[in-house]
Amino acid sequence: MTENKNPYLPDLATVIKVIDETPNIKSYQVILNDPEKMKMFSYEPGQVGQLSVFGVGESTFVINSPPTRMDYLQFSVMRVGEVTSVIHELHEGDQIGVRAPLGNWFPYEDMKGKKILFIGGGIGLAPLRTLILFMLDNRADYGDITILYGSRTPPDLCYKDDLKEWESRSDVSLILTVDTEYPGWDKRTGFVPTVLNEIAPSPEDTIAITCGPPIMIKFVLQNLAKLNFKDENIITTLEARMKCGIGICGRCNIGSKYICKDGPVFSLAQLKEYRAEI
Amino acid sequence: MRVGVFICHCGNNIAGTVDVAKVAEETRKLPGVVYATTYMYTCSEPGQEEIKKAIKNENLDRVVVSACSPRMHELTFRRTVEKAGLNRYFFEMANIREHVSWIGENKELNTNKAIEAVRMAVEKVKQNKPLYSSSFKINKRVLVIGGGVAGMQAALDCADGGLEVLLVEKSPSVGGMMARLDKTFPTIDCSICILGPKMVDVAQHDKIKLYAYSEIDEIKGYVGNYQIKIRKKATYVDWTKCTGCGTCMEKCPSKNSYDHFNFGVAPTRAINIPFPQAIPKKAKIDPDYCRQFVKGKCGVCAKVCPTKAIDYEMQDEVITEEVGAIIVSTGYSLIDIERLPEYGGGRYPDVITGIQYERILNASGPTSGHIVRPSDHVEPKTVVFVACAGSRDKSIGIPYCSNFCCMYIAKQAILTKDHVPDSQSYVFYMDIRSPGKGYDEFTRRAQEEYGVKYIRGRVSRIYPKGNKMIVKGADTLLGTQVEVEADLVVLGTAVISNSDAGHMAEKLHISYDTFGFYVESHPKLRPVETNTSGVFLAGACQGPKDIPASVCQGSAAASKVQALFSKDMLESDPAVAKVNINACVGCLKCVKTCPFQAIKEKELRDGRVVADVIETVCAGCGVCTSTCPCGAIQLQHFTDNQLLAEVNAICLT
Amino acid sequence: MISQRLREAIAGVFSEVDVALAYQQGFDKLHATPCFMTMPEEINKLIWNPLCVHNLTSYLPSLKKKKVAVVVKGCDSRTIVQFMQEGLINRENVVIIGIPCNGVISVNKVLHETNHEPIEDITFGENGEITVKTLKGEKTLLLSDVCPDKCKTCQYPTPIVYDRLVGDPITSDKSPDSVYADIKEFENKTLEERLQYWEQEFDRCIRCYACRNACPMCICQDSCIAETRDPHWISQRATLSEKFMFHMIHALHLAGRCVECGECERACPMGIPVNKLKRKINLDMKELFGYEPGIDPEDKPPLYTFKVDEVTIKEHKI
Amino acid sequence: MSDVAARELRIVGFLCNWCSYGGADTAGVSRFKQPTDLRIIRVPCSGRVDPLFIVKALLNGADGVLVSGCHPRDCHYTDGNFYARRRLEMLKRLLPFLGIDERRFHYTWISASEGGKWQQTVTDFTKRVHELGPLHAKKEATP
Amino acid sequence: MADTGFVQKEKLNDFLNELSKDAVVYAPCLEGDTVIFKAFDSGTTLCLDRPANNPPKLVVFPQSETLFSFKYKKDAEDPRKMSVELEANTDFPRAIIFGARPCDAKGFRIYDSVYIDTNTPDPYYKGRREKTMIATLCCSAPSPGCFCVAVGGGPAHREGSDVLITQLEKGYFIEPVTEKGRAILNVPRIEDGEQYAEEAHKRQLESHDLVRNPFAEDGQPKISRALFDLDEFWEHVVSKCLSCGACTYLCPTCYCFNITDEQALNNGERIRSWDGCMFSHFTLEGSGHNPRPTKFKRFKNRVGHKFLYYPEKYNGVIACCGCGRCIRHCPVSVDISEIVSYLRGPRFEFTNEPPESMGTDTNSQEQKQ
Repeated sequence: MTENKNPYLPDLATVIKVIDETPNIKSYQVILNDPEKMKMFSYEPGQVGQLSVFGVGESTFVINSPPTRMDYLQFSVMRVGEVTSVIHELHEGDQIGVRAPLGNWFPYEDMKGKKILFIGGGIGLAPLRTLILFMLDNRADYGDITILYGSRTPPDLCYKDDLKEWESRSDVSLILTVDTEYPGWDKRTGFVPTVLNEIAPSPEDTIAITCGPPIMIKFVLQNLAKLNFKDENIITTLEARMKCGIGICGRCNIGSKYICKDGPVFSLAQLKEYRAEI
Repeated sequence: MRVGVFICHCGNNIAGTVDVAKVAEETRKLPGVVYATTYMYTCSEPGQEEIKKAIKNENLDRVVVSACSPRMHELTFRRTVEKAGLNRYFFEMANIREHVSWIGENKELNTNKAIEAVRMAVEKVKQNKPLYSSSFKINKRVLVIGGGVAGMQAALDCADGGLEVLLVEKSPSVGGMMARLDKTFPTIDCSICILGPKMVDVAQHDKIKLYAYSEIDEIKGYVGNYQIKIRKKATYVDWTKCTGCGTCMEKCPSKNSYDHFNFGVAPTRAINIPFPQAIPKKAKIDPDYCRQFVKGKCGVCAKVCPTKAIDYEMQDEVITEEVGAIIVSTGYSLIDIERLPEYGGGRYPDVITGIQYERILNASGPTSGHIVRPSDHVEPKTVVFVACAGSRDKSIGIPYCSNFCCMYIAKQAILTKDHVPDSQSYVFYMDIRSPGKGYDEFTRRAQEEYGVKYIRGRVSRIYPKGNKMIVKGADTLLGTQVEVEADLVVLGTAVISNSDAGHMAEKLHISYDTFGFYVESHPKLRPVETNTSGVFLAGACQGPKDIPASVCQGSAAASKVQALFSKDMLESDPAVAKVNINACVGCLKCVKTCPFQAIKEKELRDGRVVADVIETVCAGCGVCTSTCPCGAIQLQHFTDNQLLAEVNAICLT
Repeated sequence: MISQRLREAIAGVFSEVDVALAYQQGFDKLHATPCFMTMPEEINKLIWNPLCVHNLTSYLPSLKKKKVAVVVKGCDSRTIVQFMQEGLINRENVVIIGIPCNGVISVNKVLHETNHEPIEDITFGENGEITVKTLKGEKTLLLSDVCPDKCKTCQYPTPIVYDRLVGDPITSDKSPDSVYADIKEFENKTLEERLQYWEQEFDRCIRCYACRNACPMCICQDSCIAETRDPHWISQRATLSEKFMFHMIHALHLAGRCVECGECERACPMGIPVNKLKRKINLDMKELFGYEPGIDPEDKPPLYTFKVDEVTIKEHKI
Repeated sequence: MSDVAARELRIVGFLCNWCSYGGADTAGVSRFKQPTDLRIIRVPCSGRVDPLFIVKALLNGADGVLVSGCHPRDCHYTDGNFYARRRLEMLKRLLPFLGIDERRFHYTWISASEGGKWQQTVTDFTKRVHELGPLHAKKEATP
Repeated sequence: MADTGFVQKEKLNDFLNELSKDAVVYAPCLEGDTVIFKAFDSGTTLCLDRPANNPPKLVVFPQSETLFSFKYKKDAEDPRKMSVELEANTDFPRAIIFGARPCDAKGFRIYDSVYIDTNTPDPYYKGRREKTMIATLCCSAPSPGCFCVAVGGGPAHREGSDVLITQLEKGYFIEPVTEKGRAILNVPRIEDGEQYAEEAHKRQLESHDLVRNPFAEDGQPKISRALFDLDEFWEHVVSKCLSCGACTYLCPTCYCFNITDEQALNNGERIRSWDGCMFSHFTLEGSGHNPRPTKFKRFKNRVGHKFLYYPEKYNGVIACCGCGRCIRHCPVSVDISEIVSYLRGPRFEFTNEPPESMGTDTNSQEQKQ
């Protein structure tokens, strides 16, 4: 974002594809209307954007397509409130606004050469997806990649095509779980934190990155600590009600840090320092 | 959002005074509208196909039809969009016919109004949410209120169809008005002879449970699941013991009781069986006349009753029953003769009503079928019939025709001649209304074969002169004043609704017109339905009608119930109130104002108390929504935001 | 010494309750402030004098699950009655310490009298005289001159409901006709004047919702439709029509429920006569339905009930 | 369109579905001519009409508001119009206090059969609102 | 040109009329008994005797403003095609705030760090701020509740002001503080102020000591983090808070806002409006989850923001200017200075006697009934 740009003014963009992920999650592939801007657009994995439906409002979503695949920007939207409900009514060709990139990103440089453990739940896979795809596109830079992902039921699993691909790859180990037994489901069942305990990954030289519903994160963090992961090596992304996206409007702060500007990516060590209530 | 708008020409009905092309053109400018077109008859089969096609081709997610009243075709189009895969609530109608093209003369203003009506509908439909019915079980029992001919017909038809029927009759016997009639027009066959077997069928049908001498106290619930409180009034005779032998009636010393069945033509006993063919044939005590009640001592009937059925201590009993549908066949009343002062207003014994004359004519009536006048029991030779006694008279608030008086007067005149061959009957009439099968021939026979003299004109006064009654009136055909010296005057009194019709309607949540007659859903196309689903009408409670029409409606109502009960489950209307538990503050004001007790309080897991709607009980009035201060309870399909969208579409432009 | 007797009364019930609501001295000599006492030693902080303007019952609905002792004046007690009518409190959970009251001060009126000089000291005499000391010297005021308007026409100086009464009951010597005299006077203005009046007053509104949050009968609080999008009654624009609309929401939601404690108006930092609309509606409710809020716990707020035949409502002709 | 707008005033009507909307339909079916200013919002019951809708309309651009429901005792929902009657009467009395002419707001009861009464009501009310003139003209003059 | 100016008391209105000629002048005006900042014109009654009920922040940060307007444009041929046009205006007319108090002016400096001195400056605030000259009136006496000296300000504090005005017997002594402020000396009806300078500077010093400092000892707010993080502390000190927005909306330093869209048919606006951290909905998420669900958590954040978080971010500067409005106008007299003084810790005694500034001898205030 350049110095003189009005930070509140979204770039106009067009929805080019809508993907039904789950009964209440849809993904939107979006391109900026100005081809020049689209070409110049750059961001880091983990950064977020504000999507606007003019007349309804804005809401924040992580850009879940990686910067290594720049044909479009992808956002996944779970229907929870006013804005997300209206986004769910968008069709291909509809006009929206995008303010992106906002916030910080995963410290992927620091993760080079390390083993990576992704732990996701539900739509929490969205930010992880960006980094996973980014790492897969730069596969040589990273050690073993393990992905533990769960949802309530099998239909609630996001990015089913990606999951299929990751499952087939030999350089990724994917562990899927759903909360309870489900007709036709032959993989694991149980909550993500429980499965984490079952697979008991070694903390050695490993960075754990987790995102999911608050209750899941809470127990994942506890269990990671029990598995002797160091706070610095546990990374999560936070969510809050956001408006301005540039650290002014005052609602998404944890102490002096603003999730929209200083986050959403934090290590557990940082969160403890900020006295965040997790 | 992708809204499609279909603007109907309705032939020339709309297009004649609204520039529909212009409406479509302006509509296309609205945000969210991706398609707008006009069509000659949108409600036609090809018109509906057009909508379905556009939904597919244009990927529409919401539809507006701008045409006639939604009261006419909303359901039609809801089904159309549903067939095309949309939720039926993603549909709105803009009424540009009844509310625009038919009432406005200026095409430019009409067009502008139509454009705005469409804009309102588009703005509303954009706020619409998909709604889904839930299904619930039907209790396949039917309640019939009123055991006259319509109610009995309905009950029998339902029972023959295998449904369990509760028949509640407020008087001690079924039969209603028809049981009191002597003969029926135009065939002159014996009324009770044709009705009697039906009454017996009602009594003997193992699917029919008869509550005679009973009234409805309370009706709760909704279609498929009504809870009814029935009050069995105290008869002071244990009907399980009473054999109907009539001994008590013979011995009863209180001989001056008012005879409700005979409309007071002659007195009856304080304990009585209303008429020989009564079903059930059981005795009941009238405590207003019984000496045991009035004076505190007597006890004759108790002594003489061979089965010891008399119980002076008997109390009303309230029974709760559950049913799935209700047929209302509560019948009619007749105007009180006192409201007709020009005809003597009840002061002269020899001025009687048609129904009283029926009882006099009837072989099992108080005079055993001998025509005698009440004052001196002498056979009358000159009988004057006055039609429209109260009917079609705006001055007493009865502007309508009572439907069957013309016919029964002709019948009674004929019967008079049969009984008293040397008699002469006169009929004062306004118009002769005889549109039924064989009816007109019948009135002609009265005149031509029986010599009944028909005088077209109103009777202005009736007064006594010696032992005669002078009937003064005009003959408008001759343009002269007429005076007839009559021995007996019979008034064809106006048919009115029952005095408690309004109360009953309120219990049923159905509407009634100014005159107390119940209002059907549609005067032509839904004649036995009411606006309350599960409640049907039969007989004269809906408006004056004769026997064949009543029987027709009885059968029609029964078939409606059969259709309703042909499914095991019913779909609930999803346009009911819904609580946003995050916003609800638990003040429960909605609970207080809900007219249907459809909201109760509920405690959440975190201990918060919130309102909770019983969906199947909610009737969708929205009183709760306008009561709730925090907007937490919203009537679906008429939410604050939906109505605000319409208000804004009008105001914010 | 009413204060002392009040302390004793509260000490007497303290063991039965989770918290006691009373008054303590506020940030300066002119202000009392509500205090929430949970420990017996706090009772010493308690004061009682004409500074005790707040309607402490406002806190009761939010403390519904707790046992609360609360100090109430006559006017405040109407709130409790109204809560009872509407089932908003559990009466058995509230210990009402009633105090007959001869009137409190209006902070704004005192400040007006002293040209808004900071008050160094204020003392209250026996017969309603008030001595105020500022940097500019001393001034004696009469309580009847600097009391809120509600005190001038107070009909209920003694609480209507209470469990303990501290002090002797007082009967009102104010004419009941005076209560709505100001409303009737306002109605003598022309339509244009009235509209202009409200436009000027409401234009100052900053939508801080102090009036709403201070109102004991504003039960929605966090769910207030002034801030929601579903339903979306008003925008967040600071235009006159939106401010007007907010005050209409406030007034109409209080229709026939407002106990006229005046907290809304007292709370308003912009000096808007917020209570006036509600009092106008109350006047109508009284005329139409003979109803006065906060008097009879068995009564029903008139807009949550009806009569089949409304003899006082005539059909309107065009 | 603007000259059309100039000739018309904004009148919002809230009509209950069962009686008054039907009454307006009846008037239509009977071809009872009416002025064109009125815009009708269909509600299930007059009891659904929160007085705030009327206030909102009047504050946001309407020159008149008409509410019509079933006759008392005749409500499809039994009691809805009884609540409406109290609320609407309250508002009717409040409006002049705010400086808004109460004649800009009318509430009445019209049944589905009373097409003639509907025609008369619309005609008379529209005429009255025109006599009162636009409510918002003054403000438009001083932006 | 002279370095200072002077305006005779009786010429003040004329002077303001002169100022109004090429800028909108916002001044404290009397409406009823309320003093509010509003655009000065011939119909308004100036009131400089006491601080206005509201601070002048609305001049630079209006209660609501349009971030941009949008217009949906439909393709004339194909209704399926719809584009959006956005239009933002960041060009604002010149404005002068006349009669702000030093605390008010200092408030703008708190804003500046957040809204201007950042890599994403706020063009609306910045645009208005640059076009606004702040002429501040020194306080001659403190108002109830104010404590500017305890948070680095004072009755003649210059930070944030472009011009400092001192009220003297005969009129107003006017001294520019910034380059922008010097322009005021060119306005007609102003005379050379040099002869009044000495009296004015004396005046400015006099009132300083009259202002209370609730933070006793060294006069600096200190916060015990342990106490600050103790939920019971907040539950105890803010139980009487009504959770309204009077404190935040009247605060010269509170800068939180909300953004909402409004649309009528094809046109609409994205609106920025004041919002307050004391409101529950402020942090309420679409899912119903609220990270600050209680007034205790919200109040903690408000105090934390002003006395911990902001200083942490901006060189120890406290985001409170001590104007006392939040205390004065709080419906239940919640006193932030008292709460902060309690926060010195290390251990909060619930039975603490009130600080000295408060009346301890309550018996003397008895109403003798």
